[in-house]
Amino acid sequence: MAVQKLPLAKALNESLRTALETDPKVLVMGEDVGKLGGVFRVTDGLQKDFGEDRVIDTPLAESGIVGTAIGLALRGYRPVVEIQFDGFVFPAYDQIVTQLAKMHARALGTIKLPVVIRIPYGGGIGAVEHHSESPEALFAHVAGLKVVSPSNSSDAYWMLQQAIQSDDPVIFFEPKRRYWDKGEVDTEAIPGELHKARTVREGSDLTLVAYGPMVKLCLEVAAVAAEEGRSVEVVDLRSMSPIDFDAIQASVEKTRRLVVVHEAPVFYGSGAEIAARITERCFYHLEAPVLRVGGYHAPYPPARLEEEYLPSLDRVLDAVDRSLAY
Amino acid sequence: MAVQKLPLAKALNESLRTALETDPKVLVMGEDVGKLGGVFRVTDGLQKDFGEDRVIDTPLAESGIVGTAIGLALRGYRPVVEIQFDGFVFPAYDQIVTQLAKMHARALGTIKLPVVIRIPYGGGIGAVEHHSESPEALFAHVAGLKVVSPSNSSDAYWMLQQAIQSDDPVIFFEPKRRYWDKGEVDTEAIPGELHKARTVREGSDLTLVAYGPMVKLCLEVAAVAAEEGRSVEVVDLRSMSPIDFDAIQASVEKTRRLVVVHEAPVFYGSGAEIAARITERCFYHLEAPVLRVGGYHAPYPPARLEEEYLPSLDRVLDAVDRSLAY
Amino acid sequence: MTVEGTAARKPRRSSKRTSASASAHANEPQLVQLLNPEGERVQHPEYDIDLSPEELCGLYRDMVLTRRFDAEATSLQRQGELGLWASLLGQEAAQIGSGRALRDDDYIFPTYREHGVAWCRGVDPTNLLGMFRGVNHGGWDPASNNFHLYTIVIGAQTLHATGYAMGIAKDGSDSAVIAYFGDGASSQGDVAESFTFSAVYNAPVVFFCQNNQWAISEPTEKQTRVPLYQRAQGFGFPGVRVDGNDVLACLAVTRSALERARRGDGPTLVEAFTYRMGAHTTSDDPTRYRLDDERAAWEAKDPILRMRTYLEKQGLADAAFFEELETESETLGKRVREAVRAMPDPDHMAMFDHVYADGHALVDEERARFAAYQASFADGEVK
Amino acid sequence: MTVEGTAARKPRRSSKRTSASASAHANEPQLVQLLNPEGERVQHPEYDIDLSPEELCGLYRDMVLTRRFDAEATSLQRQGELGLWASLLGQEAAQIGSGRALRDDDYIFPTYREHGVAWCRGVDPTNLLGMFRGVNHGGWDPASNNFHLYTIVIGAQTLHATGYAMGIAKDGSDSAVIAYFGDGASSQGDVAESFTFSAVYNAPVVFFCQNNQWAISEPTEKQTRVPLYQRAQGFGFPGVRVDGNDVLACLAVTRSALERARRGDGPTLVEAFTYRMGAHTTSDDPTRYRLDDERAAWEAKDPILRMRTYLEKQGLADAAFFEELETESETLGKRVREAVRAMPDPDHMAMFDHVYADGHALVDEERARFAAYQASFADGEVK
Ligand SMILES: Cc1ncc(C[n+]2csc(CCOP(=O)(O)OP(=O)(O)O)c2C)c(N)n1
Ligand SMILES: Cc1ncc(C[n+]2csc(CCOP(=O)(O)OP(=O)(O)O)c2C)c(N)n1
Ligand SMILES: [Mg+2]
Ligand SMILES: [Mg+2]
Repeated sequence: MAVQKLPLAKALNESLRTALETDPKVLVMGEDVGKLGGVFRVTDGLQKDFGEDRVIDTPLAESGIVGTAIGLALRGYRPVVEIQFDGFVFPAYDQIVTQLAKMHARALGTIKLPVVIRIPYGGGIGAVEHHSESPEALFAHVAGLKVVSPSNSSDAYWMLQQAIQSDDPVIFFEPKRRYWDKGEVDTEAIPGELHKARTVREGSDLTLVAYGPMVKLCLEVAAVAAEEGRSVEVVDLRSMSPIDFDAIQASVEKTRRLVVVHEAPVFYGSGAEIAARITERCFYHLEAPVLRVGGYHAPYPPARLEEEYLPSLDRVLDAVDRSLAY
Repeated sequence: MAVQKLPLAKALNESLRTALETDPKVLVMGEDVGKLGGVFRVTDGLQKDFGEDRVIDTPLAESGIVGTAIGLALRGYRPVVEIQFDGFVFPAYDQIVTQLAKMHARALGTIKLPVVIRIPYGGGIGAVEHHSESPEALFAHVAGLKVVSPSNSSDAYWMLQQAIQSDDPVIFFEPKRRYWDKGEVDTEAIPGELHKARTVREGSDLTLVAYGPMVKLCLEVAAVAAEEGRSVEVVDLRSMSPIDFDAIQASVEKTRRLVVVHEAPVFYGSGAEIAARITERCFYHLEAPVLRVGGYHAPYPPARLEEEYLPSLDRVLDAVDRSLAY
Repeated sequence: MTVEGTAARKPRRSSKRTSASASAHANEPQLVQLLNPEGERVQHPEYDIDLSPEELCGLYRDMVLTRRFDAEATSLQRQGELGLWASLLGQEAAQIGSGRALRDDDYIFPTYREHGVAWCRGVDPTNLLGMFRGVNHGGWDPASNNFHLYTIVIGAQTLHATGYAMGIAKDGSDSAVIAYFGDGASSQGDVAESFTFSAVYNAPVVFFCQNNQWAISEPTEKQTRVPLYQRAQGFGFPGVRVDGNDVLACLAVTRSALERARRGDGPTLVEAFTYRMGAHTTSDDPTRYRLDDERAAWEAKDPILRMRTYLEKQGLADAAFFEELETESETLGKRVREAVRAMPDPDHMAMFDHVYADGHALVDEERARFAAYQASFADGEVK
Repeated sequence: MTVEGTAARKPRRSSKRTSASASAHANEPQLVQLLNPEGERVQHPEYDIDLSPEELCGLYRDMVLTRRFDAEATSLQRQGELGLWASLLGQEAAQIGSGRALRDDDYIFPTYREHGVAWCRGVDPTNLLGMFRGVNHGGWDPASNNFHLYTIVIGAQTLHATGYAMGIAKDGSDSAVIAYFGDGASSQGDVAESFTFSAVYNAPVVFFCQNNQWAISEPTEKQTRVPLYQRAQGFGFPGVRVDGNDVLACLAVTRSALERARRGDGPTLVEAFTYRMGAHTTSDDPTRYRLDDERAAWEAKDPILRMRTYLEKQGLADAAFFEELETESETLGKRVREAVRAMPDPDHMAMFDHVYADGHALVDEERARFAAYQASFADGEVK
């Protein structure tokens, strides 16, 4: 009962259900989250069970959704907002950056903004424009926000619980191409800290850091590399703000090589921040520069090109080879 | 006549005037750009001389300003948009990121979007909230945009000319605290390329890279360092997208040490991208990790704290010392 | 909206709120209608239209071919040739009526569903399929048919339309612009801002809202509690609601709005009251949120059926016309099918093209690296 | 807007456009007014109000003290004690009238100019000065007076107000919310979205727009071509224009709108037609864009003057009252002056405080590093 094998989307659904059951102040709001259950069914059945007053179909206006969520939070609610796709968060960007992120500081701590913004993100599902982007760096750069992304069902369940319980605004990026991947969820486990990275595979030759959809890929890379006699450690970052630099540092001090993998464009992406800081922390340990594998500096391409655009097994292996060649 | 000593704001004004005179398709639009001449007087006198149809006071709606500028560009105009302050660009962020940046690619090159978005940015002027921010990384991460910032009057004049002539959308960041700084402008010179960095002081011990408001500070740092017998090279980056990595690399291969200085928060800032890429390019040349001096991961503070928040002579010197100590 | 599941409630408020929402339905205004669902011409005091038999048959033909194209696209999606399709089924009259009201020099800003308008503009239908197949993001040249690219970010195009119309006014031309959007889009701030800008600058733009009753799973009551066409008045320009399943009325009302724009009287909002007969897109499952009854009721108002009845009753078209059209439809379907199947995948390097018009050092660097990386496979260097 | 400086123009369009803009002025509607500029009570069929002499004197006192506080702040700015000041001069009636219509449990979302409303809420006036002095970004606890922080990003607070009001409705409470914004703000998409959300959810919120005729240098014609209060109707709720320099009418109209909200009838838009007598802020120079005449015309409609005339003519207040108020004003001015001068600069470390409620590793790291860096100066380590 407490341990179930669930697709990632269903784990999120269960997590929302638990939150709605536990805390009467929790609300779910967004476009099509009601009867439809969201375009990915993450909110499936919730409106039926908790009513239209707690699972709220909103007008089609993202700034309005986030702006009213802020107002609801000021009134004591804990809204969990769904943005339908990554590419549609930008109309809400002003409310997120100038209001949600800064209001706690503006009030010198007298008010709290426990708002979670769920964003299905990333590519690999053959979608049309605006449905496959990875804008996490655009949020992580902004103080006042926390930015996380689960890579598996268990983290999906628990990290969403923790995000909802957090008194800070959390941008919760959901790896949409992993929605259907099943994994074990123990709803009675004691979860790890929300902003701590997790080593998901031990290794000694090189560290791969990834989060969300790229963790699975990096585990595949590590498996292939192992066949070639290379021991690759994989760290699931889980949180892009704050970043658990201590964990990466510890790994790199051991392996002396680091490759960061994400779907977002490399230029000004999270890999840059990790590379810069880890190079500073591990200057005398690194045998090779930190390498980055990610999207190109181009709009996310049409579906028939996404395989080339996205980090792939070969591209990550290529980076691993290049790093090891130093 | 061709060479004049002008405050940076006036150089921009002259540049706009030249553009309006030269090309009937150039438009200036924004809040209060007409009779008032903009809150910083950058558009002073232009409406009087070119009429309300070319220097357009818009409704108070940034998304509307950029969105209609896109439409005007599609009709063959070349709009130069003014955003009143850095912190007020976010309502337009969706139009900039999802439309302006991507429409040329969406149309497979059949249409061009020659729109310039001028944004007075940065702090140091004792202003209230939202009036002192440096959001350049939030634009540079987005493919399809070019992002530049002049540091002096001559560049202000010429880079704005070039930005207006560019067939790509350019986000033009104006260092507002340098608006009143005078410098020589030769309106008949042959300007350097828009996206090339410029070495503004030669040195051999360490490279400082900065742009916009921080160039002047870095020159002061170099002067103080020189008194202490340290030869610091200062590179004015000028363009944050693209970045002239070749120029930085050439400098670092000589000096072997690099410190990047900007007002924006360090976390996920442009310094991260520069550190990551230069470390990759100059791995065997660097004697010290690339260090970064910038804003903290906190909302831009109230004016009475900005001196502490912003990179200062002492803070940059401290980083120089730390780098040289490796 | 009902008030459930929260603590201390005063029934007074909740009952009021329910009644307010119900009243949205009560005061449905009169639609402008020139052809009723029974296929009879009706008169309207303000709007009328006098078309030749050829023109009437032409409108019918446009609708039939558009529907045929749309059906073909839907089936191509089922066959895996397209990744997605957004069907216009049921909205043919709104699109053909408004589309045929336009002059060649007028400029159109569509959403992602204006296949019928594209048809009127002479855009090759296969052009529309590229983005749904995933080979491009649109990719046609908007200037060749004055038909802008499909815009997916809801509402964004209404501002582009307004800016374009401002440009027309600056040029002193008497062209006009039409911006399409949906009932759901009416909630977006961008749409309101386009109303403000177009009113303040008196821009020659027609806002054409296809109220197809649904924004994916949300009925129009989730976007507004009064009829949408009324939105315009508070911005200082007229709004009119037209029977969106009546091609003649859509033509007449749009034409009149365009003339207003040309005259220099500024924007008009046209709300075409219609119905999305199918799913939102091929990814959608409308059985989760709406009842079959509703669809059935709207089927009786079908835009094509009523026009056919009219043409037949009035003897404006004979059996040969309908037969010929049938053949033409099949030919169109076949042509589209073949064109889609033949549509090549883009070259891998294409993802680096057209990011910038004037180039960008990083794009060049990444392109070169990618080319080298790909070449390494051919050489067998990297596995 | 005139059409100048472009190529081929058809005068037809340009002349039309000019006339359309002119008509914005022509059809100015009737204002709700209960006290005319001559200080005479006038009757209004829909709105009336019956106040005791004490209440009337109280309103007058509020306005006088607010103006005094405002003047003090302006002069403190000139003396360099404040970095900036946004004066409410001329808008006292709009703010005191609406502010006094509120119950303690109602919640207020101000812009950056609602010093009079803050006064009504019992917010210590010196609290308002922190952000203008640059020692904080507001920093008071909104919950202590149900008065939210000043919001600088134009229009953003109208959505917060709507959300808060949705929360009130969920709670089943009969409190209400009031959102202040300006004529310029009416153009922002957020404001339109707040109209949509509040209408759809029937939220108990009053939108109080102080149309002070100017958004910095732009007159209201740059934002709308019809009176602003009309905006509401197209969203499905009533709008009303009130004489914003008439404290009694502002009180009556706001009270009625609040009652509507409490009854569960949803939002109302109140447009208070008033005038910004001073500069936009102390950084602004209005001589660049407006004529002295205009100010002079509005001076004749001064909200305080007309109330004083009324009180005097009706014998509701005697000389002693006015004298006492004079003294009270001076005391207030002095208190504010002293409080501002005594306002300490924040501790340097404060910039790391309250970035997050639950902490953030990087903030902790940067705080520690900054502390060490600062300490190094004390030790003389770093020059
Ligand atoms: C800004 C934005 N938010 C969300 C979406 C996802 N989305 C695509 S279509 C749609 C509903 C649109 O409804 P409507 O405007 O009525 O047009 P229709 O599809 O009915 O023609 C939504 C929510 C989007 N494309 N853009
Ligand atoms: C989003 C945004 N854009 C621009 C500004 C700069 N700005 C501050 S006040 C103002 C004018 C506001 O006019 P109005 O809404 O009429 O209010 P008023 O100042 O007249 O009270 C502008 C443009 C801002 N604060 N926020
Ligand atoms: Mg719809
Ligand atoms: Mg105003």
